[in-house]
Amino acid sequence: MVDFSISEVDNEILAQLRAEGKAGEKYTRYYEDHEEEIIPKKFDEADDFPSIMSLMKKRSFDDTPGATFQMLLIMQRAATLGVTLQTRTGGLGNAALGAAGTDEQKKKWGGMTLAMSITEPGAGSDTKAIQSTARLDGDEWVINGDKIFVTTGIRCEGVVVWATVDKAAGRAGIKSFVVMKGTPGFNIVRKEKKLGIRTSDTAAYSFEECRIPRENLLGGDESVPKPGQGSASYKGVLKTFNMTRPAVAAGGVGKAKGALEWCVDALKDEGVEVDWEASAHNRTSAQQTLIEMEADTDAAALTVLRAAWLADKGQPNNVEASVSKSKGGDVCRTVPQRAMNLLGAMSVSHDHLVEVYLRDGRISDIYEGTGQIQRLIIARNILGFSSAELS
Amino acid sequence: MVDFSISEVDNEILAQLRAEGKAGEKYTRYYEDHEEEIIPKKFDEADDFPSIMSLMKKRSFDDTPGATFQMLLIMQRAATLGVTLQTRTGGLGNAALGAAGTDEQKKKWGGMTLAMSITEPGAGSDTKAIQSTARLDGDEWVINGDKIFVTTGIRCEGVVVWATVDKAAGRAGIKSFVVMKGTPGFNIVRKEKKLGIRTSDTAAYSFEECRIPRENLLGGDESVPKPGQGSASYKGVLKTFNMTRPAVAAGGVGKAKGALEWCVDALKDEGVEVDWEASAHNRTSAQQTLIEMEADTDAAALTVLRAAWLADKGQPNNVEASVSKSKGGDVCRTVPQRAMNLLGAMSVSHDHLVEVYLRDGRISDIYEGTGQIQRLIIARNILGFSSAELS
Amino acid sequence: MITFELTEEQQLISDMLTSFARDEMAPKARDIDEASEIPQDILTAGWDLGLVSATIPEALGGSGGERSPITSAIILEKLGYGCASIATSIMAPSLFVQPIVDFGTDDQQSEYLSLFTGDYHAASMALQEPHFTFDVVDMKTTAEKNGDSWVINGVKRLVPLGTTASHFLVIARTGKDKGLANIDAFIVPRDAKGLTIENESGTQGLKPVATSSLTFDSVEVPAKDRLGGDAGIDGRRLINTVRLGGAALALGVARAATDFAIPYARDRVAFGEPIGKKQSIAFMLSDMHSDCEAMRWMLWKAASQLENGDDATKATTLAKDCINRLALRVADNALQVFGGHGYIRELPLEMWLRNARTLTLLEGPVAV
Amino acid sequence: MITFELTEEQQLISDMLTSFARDEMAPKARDIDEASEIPQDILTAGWDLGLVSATIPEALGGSGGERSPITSAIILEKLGYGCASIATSIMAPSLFVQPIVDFGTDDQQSEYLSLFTGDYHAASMALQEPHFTFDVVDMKTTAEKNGDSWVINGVKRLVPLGTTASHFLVIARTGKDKGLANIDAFIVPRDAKGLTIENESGTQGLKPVATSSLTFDSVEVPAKDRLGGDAGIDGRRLINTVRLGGAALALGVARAATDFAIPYARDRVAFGEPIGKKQSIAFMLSDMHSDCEAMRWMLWKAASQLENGDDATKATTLAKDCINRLALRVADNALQVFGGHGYIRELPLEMWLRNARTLTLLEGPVAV
Repeated sequence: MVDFSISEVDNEILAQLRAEGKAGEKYTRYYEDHEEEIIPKKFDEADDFPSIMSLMKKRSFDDTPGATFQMLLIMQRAATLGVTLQTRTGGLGNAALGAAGTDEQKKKWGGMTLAMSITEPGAGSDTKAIQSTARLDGDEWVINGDKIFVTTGIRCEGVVVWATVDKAAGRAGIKSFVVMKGTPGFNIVRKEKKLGIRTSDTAAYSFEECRIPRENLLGGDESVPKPGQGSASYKGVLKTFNMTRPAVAAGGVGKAKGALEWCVDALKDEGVEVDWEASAHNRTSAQQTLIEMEADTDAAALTVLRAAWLADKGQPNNVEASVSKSKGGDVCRTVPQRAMNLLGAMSVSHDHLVEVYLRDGRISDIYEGTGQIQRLIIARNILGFSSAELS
Repeated sequence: MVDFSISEVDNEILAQLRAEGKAGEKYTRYYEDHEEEIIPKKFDEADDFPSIMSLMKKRSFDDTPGATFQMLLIMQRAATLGVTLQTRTGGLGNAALGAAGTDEQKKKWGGMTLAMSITEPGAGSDTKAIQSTARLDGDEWVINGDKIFVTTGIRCEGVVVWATVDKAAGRAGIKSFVVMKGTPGFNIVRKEKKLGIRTSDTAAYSFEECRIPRENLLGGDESVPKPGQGSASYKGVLKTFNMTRPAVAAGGVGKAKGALEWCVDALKDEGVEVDWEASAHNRTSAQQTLIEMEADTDAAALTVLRAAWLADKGQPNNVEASVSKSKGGDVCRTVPQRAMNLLGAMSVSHDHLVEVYLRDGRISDIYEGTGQIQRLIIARNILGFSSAELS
Repeated sequence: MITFELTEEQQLISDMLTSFARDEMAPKARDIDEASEIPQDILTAGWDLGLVSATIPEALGGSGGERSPITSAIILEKLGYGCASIATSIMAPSLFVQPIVDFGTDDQQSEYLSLFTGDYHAASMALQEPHFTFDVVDMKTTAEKNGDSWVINGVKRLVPLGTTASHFLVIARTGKDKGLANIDAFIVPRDAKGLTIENESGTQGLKPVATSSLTFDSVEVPAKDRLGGDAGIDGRRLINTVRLGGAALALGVARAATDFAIPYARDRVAFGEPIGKKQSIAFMLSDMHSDCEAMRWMLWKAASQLENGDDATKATTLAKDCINRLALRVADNALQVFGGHGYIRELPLEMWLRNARTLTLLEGPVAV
Repeated sequence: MITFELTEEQQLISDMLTSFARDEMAPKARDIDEASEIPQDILTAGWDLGLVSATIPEALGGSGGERSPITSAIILEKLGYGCASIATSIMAPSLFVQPIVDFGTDDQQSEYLSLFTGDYHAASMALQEPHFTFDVVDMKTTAEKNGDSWVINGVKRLVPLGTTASHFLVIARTGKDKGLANIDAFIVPRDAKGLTIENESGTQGLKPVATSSLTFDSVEVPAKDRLGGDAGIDGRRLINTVRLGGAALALGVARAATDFAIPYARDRVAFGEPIGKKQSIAFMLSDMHSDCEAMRWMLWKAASQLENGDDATKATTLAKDCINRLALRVADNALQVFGGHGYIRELPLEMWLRNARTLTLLEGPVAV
């Protein structure tokens, strides 16, 4: 039976996550101003909080299913602006390893932090335009090419790199390779300076005749399709997007939620509060705006939960993942903007953290595919057009 | 020196136009409900108003220039919902005759009401897809094809029809022909029933081997380009759009203005009024909405005036015409919608005319090129792309 | 726990009504709107689905089904998808029936509910008032206690099925305080003394559903006909069911418009290719689809709170705000996809725009 | 009569500043923002254009130009186009100078205006207050008459150039009534007794423009330094000039972002063709262009009412509402055109978003 209530234990977990995030806010402005620094793996305050894992064990079979609950966790964490008190191992590359790696590969690199490196200066959302190459030379792959926007690209221990083994094959020729930091020919070009998400280290790489063992091809040699076999592997990689898009959307929704909550609290202190029963004509403009902000944020959150819930049920969620990402991309922009509208000029001051929501949130309509890319995906699906027919 | 004030005499003219429009509102609901009827050429109330022409003579050289002032007149008239008390001769085809006709043609047909017939079932905004043909057979043109959305297509005395004389020539092959009502082979298929603008008669035509004199080619034989001469004539026709787009935009802006005024008056009666000095946090949601509606409407109106003013100055206004049409298309939809939001459920009742603004206004984002077409034109111009490059 | 899972029964009803909406309602919708009249056969066919009597106790001749706002939301979305005017004609009696199921005393249930377990029977709710700034928390219609009766004064407008309803549930204020908690409802027969019923002039949307104005000039209602008896009602719950009812219909209209626009955009050729291959059209359709999804979950979230017995006032306000904005936008953009053809009363686009516009302004005209 | 015609002089200024913005300001804007510091040479070059001293009477060393809000609007749009932070540093003194030109007594003019006719000289206005719901019609800072002086109490925040300004025009309430008509302005030197000036922590946009908080603890101001003397000022007019000043800068930022995005969309290839050939991007750019046009005419309309000596409060409110919404949207969409590249602090997109966001919330930081 359709339900949107949250169990006591889940509420407890979410409350702790919020408390942890709030505790980290004392460091936020510092790292805003010191982007060149990498935050410590652990802050002292981390000891005040039991591990989320231990709390998760209390969850029962009757609770909100796993992927769906994960979305709530991401939203809740993103709704605060605190730095991470204790960094856990793992990056986006670890997800790819988990999804596409052989058992041996998982054992070998599973404990490390792996970044994911796809984007190139000439290929953003257009992954089939990837120019980086990998050629097999004896028992080694030789990687060449430039990569940008590598999340956790500075502090990771290795990276999963997309490169083509056969340009003529298009998407089918694109493979993933694991490259360890320190491998000769693997250069970190720079750490990017960004509008927001400044505790997330973003790197630009260049690979120059970078040689890695043949076994570092993710999925092993099996993943290279025989002629005429199609691009099963590439689709496998794309398939992981079905959870990453909702996850990134959840991050954007979380920023919207956080900005809204910040705004609600600050206005309450100055006597402005929504009366949920008041007649529309008796509401102030600010009260009405708060209602619209909450409705938009809630709606986006529900599309995220829907996409994840379908995954929990083992049902296809490709369209729903893009719906959630497009809605999340909308609210991560509009809601922090509107929060600042309601808070006026003081909201731009560094005395307050609310302005960070706008800057941090803005990324959610860009990475993992812009809102434009999501709308293309949705439209292709509902119209029955291929990516060649509608581009 | 930049100025937006209106002289006394212009205000007088506008006030009369408004009064005339308001006087016609007593008939509005009747014709909403009796779309099959054509309104009389003259209502009794018409005698209460001197002709606008006589008032226009009082205008001086220092007044707002002609085309610009025309836009104000259109907006003011459209802001009321009254039926036209006295129908003046002339339709869209008369504008084409004025722009492209020979002196002889102007003399012959200038006093008649001519409709303009461009659109076909398979060609809306895409005029180069026109399928209607005209072939020269001795001293006669023979027209064949189906036409829809012919404004004043029922009560007009003749029509300017677009047809191609040479399909291979594309746009260059498209010519305009004057066809008189009653010509054998010229059939009125039906009078359309529409969402709004119900006193405007919209017809569907079919031409079956319809023979007209050779002299009925608009612009005369000269208008048919010699091979390799380009499509000067087609461009000439398109050029007339530079005033029709702002004019149609002005109609849409007028509907937005009218809906806003209706709403402001009705709410004032119930004690709701904008205090222009109140702090943003002290405004009700309705007051803030009224401000946004007026800002949007004013902004759209100014883009219309800008486009017309450039024409008055003899300067190119192709982009500005589309800017005004896209802005006018926005407000003709959103402002009546928002007016009804503020007025609540009673606004849907036929007791009131305000709901007509939404229905009448809606057409302004469709005809003379949808908002989408306007954005294409603007984008092509600012990006420097041809219509083939950006379509 | 968070789940979007329908019960087996809900899935069955959903499938059945999907077919009914597509095969029986939608093909007639355009003509019905133009004629401003609903043929008896479709009304009978819809009524015979037993939706109104589903939650009436078996003892009173109903089906004794569980009262589920989620199920109602699903039903109303589907019916709105088929034709909002037919849906309103079939389901407006729910404005009378569901509150009696929810709040009625045993006597009220046995006296009134059995009216709806046989052939089509019209009843309605009188809620809207004549002023533009009307809001249900701030009504002008009052009911004052006078001995063993209540005396109602005021004017109600836009009462759906007002021309045929045998009874009205009249919403009035019994105290001085504003707010949903202070709302009361009274069962009033159409021949009550002091009640004047007049046909109205028509409405922009839901055109075939005739509405009436009801003027209450000291209409006396016996105490037994105050809904819920001495206990009265949960005003918030009543209004939330009404608000979500209209929202569910509006969602159905938006989804119908979207589903109609998609194949058109796929097939209609302009400038040498299907218009759906233009990003401007494709993105519009994409947003329409996303909006429909978002609206449905917001509706379900509020309905599930009603279902769980919680105060759903906030969730209902949010769902209504969301649906009021998005359903109108979706219907308006669907028309735009069709350009001039959407403006002509041959295709249903302009009807959907009027219906969406109307449903997003009304409280009601049905209840979940 | 309605005309969009610039005077010959306005056209000359416009052309000159177009070059200055493009050649001198824009190339330095990104580095200046990153360094949070404005090099003296660009400040000197900008100051030497003589914009602040243009309307100061010749007798006081100024250029004696006519006071024209339209001309100011043109100047500020162009400067905002080049770099809003440099523009603010050059023009924030106008917050002090223009009100004295508009409302100052002869004594006030001769005492203070000549400060601005030589080398760069900073002065500013203290308007904003610490609370979020601050609005100028509802200020907390008060000035009370005490014998031959006024005594000011209150806190002002986000005062531009507060670190270097020699004087502040302090906006305060002298009566109990709300509303723009009841606003007064006082000329206060930075070393006034009871005035505490503190550096602030920074702002999201206009980063290189240092702001200060000013705490007034019974600061005594001689009666002669109440702007306009006994007559006081036209508070509406003062605030309208300040509001339109910020709006003009924001428009400049939006236009700069638009003009930067257009060639990028024309040249940047993705999925095999320039992204500008995608309707989604092309339509975004089209709307950005249209919005810039609309904003400019709304700005000019309000400014022309000031020019004509009319009460421009309504037109200013409308222009501000329009520009607050559209300038932010334009800057935000310009960033979107660049995707991830727009998010990196190498291109100016993210800077324009922050500047647009900040300018559309401030009153000021310049005056037309």
